Amino acid sequence: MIQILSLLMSVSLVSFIEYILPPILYIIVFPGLIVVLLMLFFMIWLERKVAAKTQLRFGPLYVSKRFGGVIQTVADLIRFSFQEFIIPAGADVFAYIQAPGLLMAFGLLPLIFIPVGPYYANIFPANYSLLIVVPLIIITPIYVILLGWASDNKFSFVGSMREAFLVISYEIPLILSILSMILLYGSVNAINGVSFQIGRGIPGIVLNPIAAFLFLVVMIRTTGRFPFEISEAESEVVMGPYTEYSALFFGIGMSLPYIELYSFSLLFSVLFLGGWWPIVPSAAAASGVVGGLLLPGLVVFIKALIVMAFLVFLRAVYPRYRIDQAITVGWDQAVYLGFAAVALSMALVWSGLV
Amino acid sequence: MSAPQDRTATANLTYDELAGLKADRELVLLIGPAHPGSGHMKIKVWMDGDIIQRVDPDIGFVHRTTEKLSENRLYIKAIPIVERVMLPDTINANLAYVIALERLLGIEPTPRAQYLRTLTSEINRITSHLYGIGLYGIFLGSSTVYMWAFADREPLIDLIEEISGARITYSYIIPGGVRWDLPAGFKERAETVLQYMEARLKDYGKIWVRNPVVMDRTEGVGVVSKSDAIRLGITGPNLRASGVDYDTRRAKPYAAYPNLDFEVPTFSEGDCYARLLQRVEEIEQSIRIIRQVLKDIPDGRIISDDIYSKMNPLQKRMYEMKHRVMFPAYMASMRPAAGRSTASVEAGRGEIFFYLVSNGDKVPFRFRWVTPSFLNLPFFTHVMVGQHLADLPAIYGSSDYFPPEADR
Amino acid sequence: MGGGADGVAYFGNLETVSKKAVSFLKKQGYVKSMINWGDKFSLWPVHLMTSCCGTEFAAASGPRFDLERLGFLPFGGPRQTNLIVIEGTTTLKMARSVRIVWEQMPAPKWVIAMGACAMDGGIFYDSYNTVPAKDIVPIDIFLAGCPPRPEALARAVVMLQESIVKNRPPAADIQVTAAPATPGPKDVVEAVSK
Amino acid sequence: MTAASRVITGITFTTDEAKGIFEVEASDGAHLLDLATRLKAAGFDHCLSVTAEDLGDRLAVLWHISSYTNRELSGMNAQIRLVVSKSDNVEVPTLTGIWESANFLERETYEMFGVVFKGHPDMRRLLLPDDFTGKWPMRKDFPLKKTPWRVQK
Repeated sequence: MIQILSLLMSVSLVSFIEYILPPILYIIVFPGLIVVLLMLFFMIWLERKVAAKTQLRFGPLYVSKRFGGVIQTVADLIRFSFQEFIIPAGADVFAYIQAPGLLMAFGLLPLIFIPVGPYYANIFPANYSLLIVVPLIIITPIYVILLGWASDNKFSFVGSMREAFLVISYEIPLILSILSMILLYGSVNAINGVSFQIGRGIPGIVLNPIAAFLFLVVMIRTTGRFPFEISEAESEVVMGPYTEYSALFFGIGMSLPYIELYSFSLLFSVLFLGGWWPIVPSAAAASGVVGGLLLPGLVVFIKALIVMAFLVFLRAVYPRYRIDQAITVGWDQAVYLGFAAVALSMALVWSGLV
Repeated sequence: MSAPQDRTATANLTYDELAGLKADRELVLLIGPAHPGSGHMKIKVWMDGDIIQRVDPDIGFVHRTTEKLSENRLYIKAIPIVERVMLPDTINANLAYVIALERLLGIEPTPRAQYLRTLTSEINRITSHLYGIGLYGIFLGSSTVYMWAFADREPLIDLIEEISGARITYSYIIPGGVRWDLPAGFKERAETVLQYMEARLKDYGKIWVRNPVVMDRTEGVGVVSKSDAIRLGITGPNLRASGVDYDTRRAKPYAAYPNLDFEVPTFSEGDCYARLLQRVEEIEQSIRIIRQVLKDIPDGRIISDDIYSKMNPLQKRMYEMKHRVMFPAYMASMRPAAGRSTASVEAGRGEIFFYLVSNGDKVPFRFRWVTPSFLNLPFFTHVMVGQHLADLPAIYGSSDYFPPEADR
Repeated sequence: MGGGADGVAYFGNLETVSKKAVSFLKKQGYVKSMINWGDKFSLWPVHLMTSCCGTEFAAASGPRFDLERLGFLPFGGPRQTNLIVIEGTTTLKMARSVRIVWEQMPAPKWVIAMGACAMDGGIFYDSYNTVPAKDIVPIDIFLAGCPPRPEALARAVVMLQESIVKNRPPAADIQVTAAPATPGPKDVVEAVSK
Repeated sequence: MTAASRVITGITFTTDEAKGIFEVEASDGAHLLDLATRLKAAGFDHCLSVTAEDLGDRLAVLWHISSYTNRELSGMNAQIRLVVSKSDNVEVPTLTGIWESANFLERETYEMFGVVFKGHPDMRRLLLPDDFTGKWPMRKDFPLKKTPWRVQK
């Protein structure tokens, strides 16, 4: 508080707006809440539409016929918002109500620490961004387990247990994959990683394809895409942890995987797809909001959209794995791949090739 | 896990007592009937961790008492009833009942009617197998296969609709023959559909049958050995996937099958993947049979002389004009001589068994039928034990169990 | 802690507050029409196959008929859905499940009785094990046919959508009387003699 | 009716091939078990149907059997028939020990006809609800009338 007051006294109003605006822009508008919401609507619609096209049919259409039913998710959201909210008799009420909110909060938190432009360093402490993002990404499943525990439903419980097992088995591959990129870029600052890629002119996916592949697999697993849609497997455990949730809380629960998908995809495009390349802002432009945040951010966002579209398309191709098979992959092949990725990075760094 | 009372109840127990509590490890799941992976039945599953210890299928949710109803209705009125029980597979239910009835009546259908029966039965077998493959897709989480299978059922349903005039419930086969002749140009249209089906089977191979995830999920899961299959009385494609070379079309010949050249595919593995391949192979064989039937179909009447002579002049004229059998009044007042008969027919899911008893009345004295899904019930009690919970839908889907058919 | 008994969460009486807020919102005309629009294009039927019309229901969500065009998405759990399609006969065993699932669903909820059996028994009218669907749950749309073609189901869904837009409330709950659930010969004789 | 007879491993079947009837009659429970054992040894390896017929004052219990492996026998739907006097709970020996596939079929016959199969591992209702109060719906004295039914919530 004192800091802000002293700041107010020391700087003029214009420079104060310049100081306060970018963080608000970053959190509220882009890549924050508003874009997340729009992305959510678009992605859920795209998933249904892409699957429908693969399956020789139309998918959502009549809700807005001219635009291919693109506002279908809005209709679903309105319906969910005004439906009766049921708390099951056996549920632990406090946990039952707070879990979806916390889930949403922790799902959105990693977005703050993923830089989408060079200007980002001016707003937030970016020096340790990767170190902060990884635990934040891993923390959300704890609240998924809380959902299942609070619901007092056997299918929720089984689904939560599945989620717990899977999270544990895919943590090491995720950390190894990011570690190999940290080794390669020589920094835990993601902005430095992007500068590294732009400077060498080679994206991370070419430098270390093993780590990229591994990250992709962990991304599919964590966001519950096919073939790893195991904790919500409909024909086995109904809706998994979300079985008892109705109305808006179910909407929150179901949108969480897409938010996770969004933060993972942003991270993927920053780490492996060259970030805001080909837009390379000059030093002067990089200190401005438009040149340093919005334009590079748009590029990252488009790259992330392509990654997300690829991942939602997997639904149309693959059935789901059994849980023990998925766990075996996580503890066995994925860990070895992770070590291979680290070894590759070390070899590249030591040999001085990059 | 659940309510606070439970925790206080176990709070006074010692560690040993807690460790000895089987409830710690054991979980009883009630799956169904409003569960996405259950169909019209309740499956009670006792689990130790993730491993299924015991399964008790609670069926009868669609028990519509067809035997009792048929024993109180005219003979001809049992045809719609048996059809509605086996909705993906109506022609075969219809055929099995009519064969049993014809044996009671002592009527022999004409050769052309026999070929038409075979034709519709095989088209229906393909739609039934596609239905099974599609639902298997849902059980394993692939909605694409479900949609594709239901899309590819439609041209075949159109074909049979063209012959019989109905979409699902045809009531096409009547004692002495069939009700409609082939429409003009049917053979060419059927050939188009068959070629389309063959092309689609290759697509299924790409996305479903040789999909690595499907193979991981199904190979070595739910294995039924040859001796077990015989001991448990499993029937149909599931039996043949376990290596038993038995097909009712061969063993108890009916319709035009003795004149046709076809193979009975078998697999020796007996796992879910073999049962999936078995259905795909049987679709190929059915396509082969349909081609032969369309090539070899003899000319002549589609209704036997016994029934034709009982038609009135208007009906006879209608038959000559449109090659269509209007129901003769005789059908409504059939009184077979006292006696008994049995009939077996190979339906899409296995052998339908009929046992009819007449005491000379206008309604059957005893109407007994056993459907293939009912005979496949041991899949729940025997095959699922020792598998993972996630294998339950995999085995269920591979057995192509259809609850309304089992409950009758 | 206990759930439904007092319904008190830690920040005031959540249930009353939310109910008041929702009822206030629902009284506003434009909000009401927006809710109706949302309900219209978001009819999710619960996965409850009561009988053999389920095959035609499945075909209706298949590619040729594709009811997802209307926002009609078959879904697994009852808590997230708002529509029951009773597909054909309901037997004594299934009737209880239908009632339980109907009560599990959040309001507002609708019911389509599909097929002749769900209307008055169809060809199984005098069976000893069936119950007419109208005696179990309140029904909004009756759909004739045995089984109805998928187009007919599409028509029923469109009719339901129209009635939602016209602001008709879902059918009121029926009184489920505690008559003998499974009459044996004695009950039948008594019923007939009356 | 052209009834003939056919002999398989010393057991004489009453046969009507045109109607697909191959019947052997058991005189009592012990004879039934003996017959079943011999038929199993002859190659009849599975049970197609278990049912009963209401003959007024008696019940005829029927086991339909066939063969998957023996080519000669697989064309037959053979039936074993045991006639017992009718009462509320008729008792006959179970054949699940010989043909395991008779398990569910015998349970169905129990709930439909009131035939209790002695020695059956799991003699419970199968298709009807547990609280179904009517007795033995498939017997002829169970009337079939439309009644105004309600379901209890």
